[in-house]
Amino acid sequence: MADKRYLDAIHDALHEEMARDGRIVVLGEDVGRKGGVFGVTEGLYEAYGEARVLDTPLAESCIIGVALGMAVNGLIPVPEIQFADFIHPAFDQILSEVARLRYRSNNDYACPMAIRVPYGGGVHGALYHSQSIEAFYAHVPGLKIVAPATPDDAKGLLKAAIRDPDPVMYLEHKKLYRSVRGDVRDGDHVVPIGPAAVRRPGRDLSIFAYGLMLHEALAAAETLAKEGVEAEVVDVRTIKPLDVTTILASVERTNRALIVHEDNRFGGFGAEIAATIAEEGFGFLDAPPTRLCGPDVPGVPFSTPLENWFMLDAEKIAAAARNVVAY
Amino acid sequence: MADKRYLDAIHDALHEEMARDGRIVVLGEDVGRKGGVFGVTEGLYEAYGEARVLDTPLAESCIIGVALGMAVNGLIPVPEIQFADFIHPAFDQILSEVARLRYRSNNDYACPMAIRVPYGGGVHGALYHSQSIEAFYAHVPGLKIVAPATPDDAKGLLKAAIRDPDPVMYLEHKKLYRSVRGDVRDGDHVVPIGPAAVRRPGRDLSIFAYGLMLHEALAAAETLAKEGVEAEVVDVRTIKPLDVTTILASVERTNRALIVHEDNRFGGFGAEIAATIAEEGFGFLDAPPTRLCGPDVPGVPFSTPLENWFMLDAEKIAAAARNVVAY
Amino acid sequence: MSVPDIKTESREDVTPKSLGLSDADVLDMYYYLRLARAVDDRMWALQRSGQAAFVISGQGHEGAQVGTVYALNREKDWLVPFYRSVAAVLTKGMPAAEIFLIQLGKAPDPSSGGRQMPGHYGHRHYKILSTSSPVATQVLHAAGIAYAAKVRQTGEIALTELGEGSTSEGDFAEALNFAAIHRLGVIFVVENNGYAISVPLRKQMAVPNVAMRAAGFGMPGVTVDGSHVLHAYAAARDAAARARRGEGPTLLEVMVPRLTAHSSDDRQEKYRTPDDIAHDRARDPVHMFTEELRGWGILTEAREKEILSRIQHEIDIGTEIAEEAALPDPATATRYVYAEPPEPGFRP
Amino acid sequence: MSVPDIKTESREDVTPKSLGLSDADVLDMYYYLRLARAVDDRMWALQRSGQAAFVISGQGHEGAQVGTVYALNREKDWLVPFYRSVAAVLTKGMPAAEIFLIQLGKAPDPSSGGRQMPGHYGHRHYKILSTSSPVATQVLHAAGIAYAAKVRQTGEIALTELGEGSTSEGDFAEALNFAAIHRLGVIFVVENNGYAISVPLRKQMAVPNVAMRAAGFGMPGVTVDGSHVLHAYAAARDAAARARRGEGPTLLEVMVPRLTAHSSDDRQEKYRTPDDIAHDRARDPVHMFTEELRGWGILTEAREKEILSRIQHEIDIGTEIAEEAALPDPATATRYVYAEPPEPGFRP
Ligand SMILES: Cc1ncc(C[n+]2csc(CCOP(=O)(O)OP(=O)(O)O)c2C)c(N)n1
Ligand SMILES: Cc1ncc(C[n+]2csc(CCOP(=O)(O)OP(=O)(O)O)c2C)c(N)n1
Ligand SMILES: [Mg+2]
Ligand SMILES: [Mg+2]
Repeated sequence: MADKRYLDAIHDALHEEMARDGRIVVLGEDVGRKGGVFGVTEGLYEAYGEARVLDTPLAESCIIGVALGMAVNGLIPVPEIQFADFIHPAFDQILSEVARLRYRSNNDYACPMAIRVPYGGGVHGALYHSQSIEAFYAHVPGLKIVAPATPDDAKGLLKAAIRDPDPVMYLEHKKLYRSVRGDVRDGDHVVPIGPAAVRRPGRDLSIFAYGLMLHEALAAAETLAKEGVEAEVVDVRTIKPLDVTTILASVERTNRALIVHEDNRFGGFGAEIAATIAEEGFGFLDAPPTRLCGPDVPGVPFSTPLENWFMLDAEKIAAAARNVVAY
Repeated sequence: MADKRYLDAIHDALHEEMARDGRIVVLGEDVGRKGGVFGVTEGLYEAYGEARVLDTPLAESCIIGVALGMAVNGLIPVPEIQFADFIHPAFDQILSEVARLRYRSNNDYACPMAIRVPYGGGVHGALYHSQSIEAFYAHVPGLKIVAPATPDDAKGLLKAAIRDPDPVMYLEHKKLYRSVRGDVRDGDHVVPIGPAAVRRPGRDLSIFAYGLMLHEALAAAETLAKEGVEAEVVDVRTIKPLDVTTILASVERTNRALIVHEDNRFGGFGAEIAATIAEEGFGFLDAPPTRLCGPDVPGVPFSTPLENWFMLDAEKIAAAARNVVAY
Repeated sequence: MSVPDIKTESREDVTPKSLGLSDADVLDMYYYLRLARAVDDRMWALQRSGQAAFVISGQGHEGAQVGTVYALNREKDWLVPFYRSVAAVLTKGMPAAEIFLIQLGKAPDPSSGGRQMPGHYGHRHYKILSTSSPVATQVLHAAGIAYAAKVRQTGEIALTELGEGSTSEGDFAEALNFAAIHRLGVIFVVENNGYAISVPLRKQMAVPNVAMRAAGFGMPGVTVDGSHVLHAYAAARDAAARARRGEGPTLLEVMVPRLTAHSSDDRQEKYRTPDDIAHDRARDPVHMFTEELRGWGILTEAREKEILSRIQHEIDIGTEIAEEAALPDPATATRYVYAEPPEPGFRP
Repeated sequence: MSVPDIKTESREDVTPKSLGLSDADVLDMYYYLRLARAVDDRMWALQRSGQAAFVISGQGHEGAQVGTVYALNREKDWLVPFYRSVAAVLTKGMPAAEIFLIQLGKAPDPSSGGRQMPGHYGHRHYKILSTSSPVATQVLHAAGIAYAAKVRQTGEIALTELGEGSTSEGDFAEALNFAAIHRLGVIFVVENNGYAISVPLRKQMAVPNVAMRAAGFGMPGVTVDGSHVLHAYAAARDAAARARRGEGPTLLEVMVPRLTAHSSDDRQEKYRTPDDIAHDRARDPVHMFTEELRGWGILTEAREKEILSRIQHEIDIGTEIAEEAALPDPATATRYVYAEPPEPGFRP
């Protein structure tokens, strides 16, 4: 057990995996000598050389497209997209090529790849350095998506993503890099892709969250506890495949569901969770499955009062939870 | 009133709008002398010349990117993306640029544009000529999205899209081009973006659909009627903004909801409709809001038995409706 | 404006001897050329008879494809094809019967098990990458394959094919740039038939040749007449040698005729003049290579008959195999979205 | 490999006289150059003092931006900038005070009302297009603006700026191709400072100059030393004249130093040698233009003092205006997602 920052846990997973398996190649913008714009790939260039730690040209479609070719020819690429906001030029390569290669070739080809994507707001990044993108990719069969909230998961899920036989999108929240510390199990621990985790048991309602929002939800649960409301907080962790079993079991216990995400609401991933609970957990529900999400504006605005208006926090979550419980 | 094919209604709207307003420019791959790969732009090149009916290079990001510049400098571009499956290289230009220009400039700039996108399966188009894309764009604030099912709506909504002060994605279903005919009002009629339409009143459940599925849902309703089940069929028509008022009013009448779309289920647009009904129509519901969608595989497979397996039809919809009513 | 180094051999100086090719070699190339045309003709016949829903044809491109692919080490190197690559995949080793299985979307279709439309070739055993429909995406895949070959020191090179219209996509420029930076062993073969469906070259680009793009990315650009099998072969052989020496990629443009409509869904009379179409007919690589081989005394009537009857046999057997093969079972349609076995209990 | 036509005027033969510029003109350029540097220095000061969250600087690029934008008809033509375009937007007419309002994200910020990060310039009144963060997307917008100008026969041309690293994006190639096909009035100004954040030129491309790309798309490519204001001006003036004659676009590469870290979030010592940084310092356009103007006897001490005190005044007033301006009201955050009034009753 070691106490580590979220950022260091990701870094350690990369370092350990590259040491373990010579087929692993990290590629992206500024991942080399600079060690990435957030410092996540710090030291890898010096340790593994420029052939395996590759500063690419500034072209996201290129990063993912060449990664597919590398995967087909015996390497295990770990592309980094510098900011989630800049993954869009690679949408076609991810959706049409990476996610479909196994299916369209009827299992003749596979595309193992872990795509690291720093995302999320609350960092004064404004419209183009704050985006959440899970909703776009959750709809793409052939992909897996994880979104760790704790250092232990950050390390264990990245190892699982790198070892997975299929493409996995690994969403790392920028605000958690240095703001969150926690125990990380020693040794080669892997957190399986799929299972959600009940972070706090409760009886009065279930709050479903991931990434930065998981921490805000836990803080909200503290506040609510003082008021005698026991919220169960479930860390979704894996967006795709979704652990419907754990989600429904929680709602069966609490009979109330609040789904929280930072991303804007309309057509967001919360709709899938809410719709699933409504359809498959209908009999459990004493209140409407409720979504609390970012506002439907084109991105997180820059100026502090605007950004604070956009971002959800423990207080807003607690307020929404009270309404769900009061229904 | 004239009886027209869906395809001709789209063509007529383009022709009439271009005649009405010299600022309108049609651009895309093969829209010129060939008249488009489906014949929708037939005759426009001859009528309005190559400056206003522009065969672009084979580059979707280019098509949308230059369209933004045209819109900023006094033209009204109507880009055509040859197949929805090929819009992905333009994802960044649509999401980051077209949809955000007004918001990010605090209303200093606007981006009026109607993006025509032929989509949908059932045409032996396989993985890359059958895709539905509404789920990806419904999540993008700043865009509007329409998906007409009838010739009258096809014409009226395209006129509304071209005249709208903001970017509108116009989804035209390939299978409807020649398979569906119907009355089209004479003269310059415009169908407003927003309102859904109750196509068939009923009391036992509400079926929500759009595009090709609207017709399958209406056929299913016929079958169900013979069994004494009266299904209300709502044509969503506008994906974004969504007419929540009409949707909830229908569920209030029938107390049961079946949401149908051709696109794959997980993270699909049906989740937004189902989640909204569950959250805001909870009190009306006698049964779980249920989704019937395409299977979660990476695209519609080619071979006839596989394509038939993928595509929903009246029979599958009727079967799902029976379950909802039986709940 | 600067002039790129376009290397176009004049017909005379290219002969089997000048290229060190035996009669057996060139007759083997001729066999693939005629085989590709025969397979293609049968594809259209299957479509006309209603057995095939769709055809996208390689007619006119065969000479360039046979010539360039023949210059590879066909066991060791990679082919990253596109939808017109009928001749290329045949030359790379795919049997005619498999093309018909693909054409009819039957269960044993080795490229997709009937999941993809005709024309989407792929086969790991022959080191042919799986083809998708979005154009130009594969050009980046070829660069990635070559990067892996370099890191793993396998000595493999990659040849990828696309049409000239597809070079307008950003992925094409990104791939050229990446391959040039790392001096990768890639041959970018642009099959320039003058049209992107209906859009003529002058509406696609402001330069007469795609090969002119090469210099700006730091690689040689070569344009050859793709109707001359041996010109295509010679240029590809030079590019392959350069790649194996670790000197990097080559952009090889082959000028080819498009002898059919874009696909069975297109009517080219709508946008092409009769003269234009006739002019293309005169550039038919099958006709030209036949003439050349006869002129060199390599192709006797007897040999030609022998080759054609052999091809006829393969085509008939292949069609029969494909026609008799089963259609895919819908019960298999959910397989291989992910590696199997899939984890139970999760969605989707 | 072919050699592109790189036109680099040697210093001697370019003088105000040779360009037909009056002393007033060049002193006006000098004013913008010094103004840009002073504004930029103040941006950093505001960041150090904690008032600004972030700075992205144009230091080193100012000479090239002043020179190229000065060659436009600044009322009539369009500027499609990027995040380093401080000098460009000032030269196009944006007052210093507005830059500080943008820098501090205040409500009156004319580019975004405090919605975007500092460095995202835009202003319809000055015909400066709104800037986003994804690099190279704007290059297509400039082509579209020029297309509209051609169809509407407005006589406007568009000048767009981007860094050399951003030319690796597919959008750059697509824009060059489109503009060349339609012979559009666009000047593509690539500000080559040798780095994409930390990635040096040799890892971005296999050619020494981005201008080498031009020929392959069918337009002239010109590379000039961007530290020489008048060299940049001369090249842009030629490109603008060519554009107005309807002869089409020009790719103009200006070689510039990057005198600061990439942004306030970067530490360039990590990936740049002291020599490299020192070498850039010696290319400071402010220093070089000052020397030139003194050498030509145009810039007297008195004039310089007068210009600097005028600038000092604008900077101080501008900062004061920005500091005193209100922050945006969250109640306005939902406005202008769409044209107003929004339709009621629909979601979202
Ligand atoms: C990204 C994308 N956009 C559009 C299409 C539709 N399409 C298929 S082939 C084609 C023309 C390709 O022309 P070219 O590259 O010259 O190849 P050719 O067919 O002439 O051999 C188009 C537009 C596509 N397949 N992919
Ligand atoms: C599509 C996209 N990818 C990544 C980034 C992050 N980023 C911002 S600036 C930059 C480097 C740009 O280098 P260059 O084009 O040379 O311009 P310079 O900053 O050197 O002036 C990068 C990678 C971005 N803004 N957009
Ligand atoms: Mg072509
Ligand atoms: Mg740079």
